[in-house]
Amino acid sequence: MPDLAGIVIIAAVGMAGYWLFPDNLALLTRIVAVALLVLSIDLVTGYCGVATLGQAALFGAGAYAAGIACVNGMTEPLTLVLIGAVAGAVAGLLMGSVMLRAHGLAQLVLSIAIVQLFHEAANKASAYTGGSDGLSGLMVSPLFGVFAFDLWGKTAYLFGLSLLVFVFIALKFVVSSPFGILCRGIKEDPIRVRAMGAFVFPVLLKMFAISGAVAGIGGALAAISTQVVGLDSVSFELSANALVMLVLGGLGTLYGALAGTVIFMGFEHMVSAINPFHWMTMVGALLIGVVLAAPSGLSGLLGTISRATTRGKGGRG
Amino acid sequence: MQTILSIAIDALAYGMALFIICIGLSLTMGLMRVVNLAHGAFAMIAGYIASYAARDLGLGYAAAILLAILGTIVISIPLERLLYRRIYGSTELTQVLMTIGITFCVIGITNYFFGPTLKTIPLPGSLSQPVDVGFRTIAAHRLFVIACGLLVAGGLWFLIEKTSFGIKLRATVDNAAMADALGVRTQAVYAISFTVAVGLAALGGVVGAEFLPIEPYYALRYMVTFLVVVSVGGAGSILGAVAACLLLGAVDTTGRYLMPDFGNFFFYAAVIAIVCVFPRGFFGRAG
Amino acid sequence: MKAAKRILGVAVGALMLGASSVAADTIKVGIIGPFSGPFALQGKNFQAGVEAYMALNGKSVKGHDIEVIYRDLPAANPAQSRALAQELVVKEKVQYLGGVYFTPDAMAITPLLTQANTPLVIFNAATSAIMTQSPLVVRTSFTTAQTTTPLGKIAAERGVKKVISAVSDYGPGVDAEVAFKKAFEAAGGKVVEAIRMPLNTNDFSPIMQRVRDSGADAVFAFLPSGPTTLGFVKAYNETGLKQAGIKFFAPGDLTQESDLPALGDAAVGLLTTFHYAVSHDSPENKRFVEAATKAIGSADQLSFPAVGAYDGMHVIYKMIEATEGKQDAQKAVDAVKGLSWTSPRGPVSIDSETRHITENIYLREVVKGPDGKTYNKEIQTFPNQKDPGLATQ
Amino acid sequence: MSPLFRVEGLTKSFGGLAVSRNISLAMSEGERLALIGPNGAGKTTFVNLVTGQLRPSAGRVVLNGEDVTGLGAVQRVRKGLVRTFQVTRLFSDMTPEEHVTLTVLQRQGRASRILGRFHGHSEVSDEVGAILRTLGLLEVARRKVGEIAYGQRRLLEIAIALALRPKVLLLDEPAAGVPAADTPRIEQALESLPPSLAVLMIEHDMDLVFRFARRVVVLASGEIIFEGLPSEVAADAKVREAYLGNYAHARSVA
Repeated sequence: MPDLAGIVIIAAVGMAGYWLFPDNLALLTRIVAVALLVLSIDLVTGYCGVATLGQAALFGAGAYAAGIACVNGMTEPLTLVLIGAVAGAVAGLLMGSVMLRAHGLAQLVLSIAIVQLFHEAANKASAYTGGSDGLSGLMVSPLFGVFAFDLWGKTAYLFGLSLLVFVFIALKFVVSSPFGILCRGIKEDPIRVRAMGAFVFPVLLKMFAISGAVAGIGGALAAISTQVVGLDSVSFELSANALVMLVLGGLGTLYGALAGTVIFMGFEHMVSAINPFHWMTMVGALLIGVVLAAPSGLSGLLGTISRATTRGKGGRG
Repeated sequence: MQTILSIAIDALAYGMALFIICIGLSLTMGLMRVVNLAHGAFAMIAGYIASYAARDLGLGYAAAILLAILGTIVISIPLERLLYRRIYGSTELTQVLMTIGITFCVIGITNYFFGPTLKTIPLPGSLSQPVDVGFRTIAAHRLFVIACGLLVAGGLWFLIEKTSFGIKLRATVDNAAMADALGVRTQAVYAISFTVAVGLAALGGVVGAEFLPIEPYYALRYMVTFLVVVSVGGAGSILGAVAACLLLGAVDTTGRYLMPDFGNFFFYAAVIAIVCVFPRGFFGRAG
Repeated sequence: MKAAKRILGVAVGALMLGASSVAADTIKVGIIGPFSGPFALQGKNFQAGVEAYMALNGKSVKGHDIEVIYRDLPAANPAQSRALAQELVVKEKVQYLGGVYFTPDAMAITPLLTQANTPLVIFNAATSAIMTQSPLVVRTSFTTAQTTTPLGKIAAERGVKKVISAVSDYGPGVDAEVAFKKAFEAAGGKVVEAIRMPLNTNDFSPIMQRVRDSGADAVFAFLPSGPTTLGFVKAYNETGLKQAGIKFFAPGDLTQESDLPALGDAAVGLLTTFHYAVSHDSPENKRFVEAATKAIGSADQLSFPAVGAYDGMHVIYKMIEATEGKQDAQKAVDAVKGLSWTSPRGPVSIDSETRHITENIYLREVVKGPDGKTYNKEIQTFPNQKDPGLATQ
Repeated sequence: MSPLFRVEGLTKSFGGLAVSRNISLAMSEGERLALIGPNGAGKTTFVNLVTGQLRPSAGRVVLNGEDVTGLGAVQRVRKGLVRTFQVTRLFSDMTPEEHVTLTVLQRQGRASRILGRFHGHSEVSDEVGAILRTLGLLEVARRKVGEIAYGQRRLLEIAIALALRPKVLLLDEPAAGVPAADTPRIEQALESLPPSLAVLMIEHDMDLVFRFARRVVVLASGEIIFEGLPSEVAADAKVREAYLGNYAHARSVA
């Protein structure tokens, strides 16, 4: 198994959160759901070099699919997650096939346009989605028929954490598979990859589908744990925030995605509890500070530090 | 026919307002290669200064505009020195992180000092009256915005194509190291371009306030619109920005007239179509 | 700026208080609202209403100290809403939840209430259906249908035959459109066209062109309070519709007091219906406005969410009184069913069936006061209006 | 015997400017051909046209009797038409071993598999090892490309190409930018290329050209002006004129 130590650390940190903040499990669950979204962006941005400001379209597709299925009687949580993943993957294919027609800034703008169209569609289809009032009344059955999704949120959090660890392990396999390496190659130089005899478009599209599935799982988790799906889950704002979290943590490592999410959302939660009125300035200052101190994200900073220390010891990696 | 003319003139005014705000961003992105998401924040700062000058200090409209431009530039100078210089040449995503951070800070600080209410910039009597243009009445202010837009487009074209600064700027953009070697003070060129871009944002923020009202969230609320307009036009191209603003203004206005319920669909579908056909924007610079 | 500093001071003070006083007889109330972001002004009004109430009625009930904890929810975000509510209940051990500006945020909290044994007193979120989600919800604001319905009759009475409706394309907008249409057509009028405008519309002149082309005598509009209102009203004036004599009707969200300074003379003459005007003439309101202005820092910023919060706190105080400070959500809610009192907005009561507030709806006209500032002047009263959205269910 | 590979009347113009004019040449199995010409003669354009990075305005490219002009770059590679780049195009944070492994997996149609391992296929790693050994890259096989010498990167370009088991190999200035001390290694690598492979090399280093090529084609202003034995090139009047004329011109603009 790739990176066993890392996975153990993630599970341990997750459990530590469970023991240390037993009263904040809903927040922690939300962090897990957003972490899945940020991971999904890392797949296309960090591994394939396709920057996107519209990933929430995929997250929202998963959330609404799970939500609508739940309202219509499919209340088993694992089934809902699966539905979310499939919906996310389909949305990912759609998004990829449009976005991959352009590059750079134009690509970024396409992603924005797509998420806005998704948002608009979700608003228009209020008969199914509840529009701006949100899709409410999701009565999710207890997990395995035993563990209910309740006020204290233990089930939701542990369920979410397990999903996250499971997805993380799966993604570790994906990014270290031949496909994953090929994606890294495409990110660096698509012309070289073509000269190696590999098509670029289908590979990227495949990654969009995987990314969509991951985002969709995140969306389904959000729907299950909140019991409401709102238009915010298909918004540009969520997409942009998630991208900021990713860049904050560092691209292309999967760990950076997790670290960025936890740090951004934890910091936001902390400062907005201390001062609910002016926390935005603090978050802004954090972002500026990170760019000044660690232009390649926090995981890049860690990398630099660890390299510096090993070099100091005269060791060779 | 009357309806078409009427919509056309509305679209023109709205498009020109967008143009004045966006052209500065187009310059920073196209010529300086900085994805400055805080561009709207500068427009907003200018709006606040103008509103303060006109309402609280009782200055005239023209004086308020001037003060707003100068004030915004003064505020931007330390930002350029301390923050922006660190991200010239960085990856786009790093620039996004930094400029979103700046935007958040500006929003937070504005909210703190000026409160969350809408701010208006009172128009002089001559601009606030409806003017009869034959087939309908139109607010004089809209004609003023159109005139400003044309003036800005012409002025910038002259600056970039016809002055020695323009030559230095283009040389720096093409090859900064070479320009440096030829004795162009590239730092200064960047600083001046940045100042020009901020000044244009400021002008746009003030004269466009009738379309995009000034409030603390302005900087984020219209960020997407600005970004879309710039990339559709092609970053760095004046002609492209004019074309994009007019076209998107027309699509937006016509869409909202014909099928208001689906106004956003029209707008974003048009954006997708244009970007797919012109991946570099209408007149984007290669590379 | 001074005002902003004071708000900050108060907020920090409140938090410090929270940190230091953990006495057993402290009852905590958690307030969720948009204290930052694009709707920060409405959140500030929540806070002003709460503080005004506590300033006028004391910070304790029957010997139990009341402590308020604010949590920021900048925009509609049900997941965050649920997380905040859960944290308030589980970690902060609040006995009462209040606030909530947006409907989906309320919807995310309602499933928690029974288990949390906590009532939710909604200060704003204005969709009828929230009340049916949980028996532990009480609402002291209004619903869009409630404030809009009288307008149908008013329009008909003023000789308007054909109306074009233009609403923002989201839940409350659609509610307003439906409610107006129903009331107006019941009164014999006809809605000739119904436009739903995307929320992020910046330029309204094409809409105005459409209004003109429709041949209607009046336009009915609903937009969320804030920047878009400004553009809409300006466009109405600038495109000459006002001069052409096309009347303008809207629920009072459109002319909320905090937007009026920005609207300026453009707003003069607009007719709106709403449950509260800051200018309401009564001793209760005078006291309230004075205290709330002090809390918010500037008279210009005071608006309707403050009165929702003020009355919300009244309901919470009554609940605490009835339960003697013990946590018993059902008993607390039962105690305020049928409760009636004189609010700053006028006489109000909590409907014992729906737990929604019954209140007067006023027709107001924007007029210029002697000081040159515009305000909403109440010119007609529709007493004891219930929420038609819930009544029909 | 029909040639393994031939181009016929290949022409490319950008706007009104023709950068390749009616180029025709053929190569047979095992051929060692050098394509030379002054700067701006259109050599790299020619490679781009042949390998499908550019679409020709006219003419065709035929491989093994099959017209591949309509195919894209990827399909041509899969048919055995492989190139290296004048300026190395490598993935800076991957190792030579990873580059070649990825290429081999791609050739086997396994590169875009998600459910599959990248490392640990013994037959793949044997092949990768063999290729790296041939090119003398074994000792840097697990260092990141960003950290190895430029000469080694050039060799890696060739290694990647070989891993594709090409029929026709186009080497775009394989020794460009390599320090003189390292050129023998490149030369060695060129000598060890499979004998049946048809190789077309673009090169400026005339020593290398003379040692390597059995036939030389000279391109000037997008046209073939000479085709023949290496020993005849220097004496050809048109070649002299093209080089010297261009040189004089180049000086005047520099």
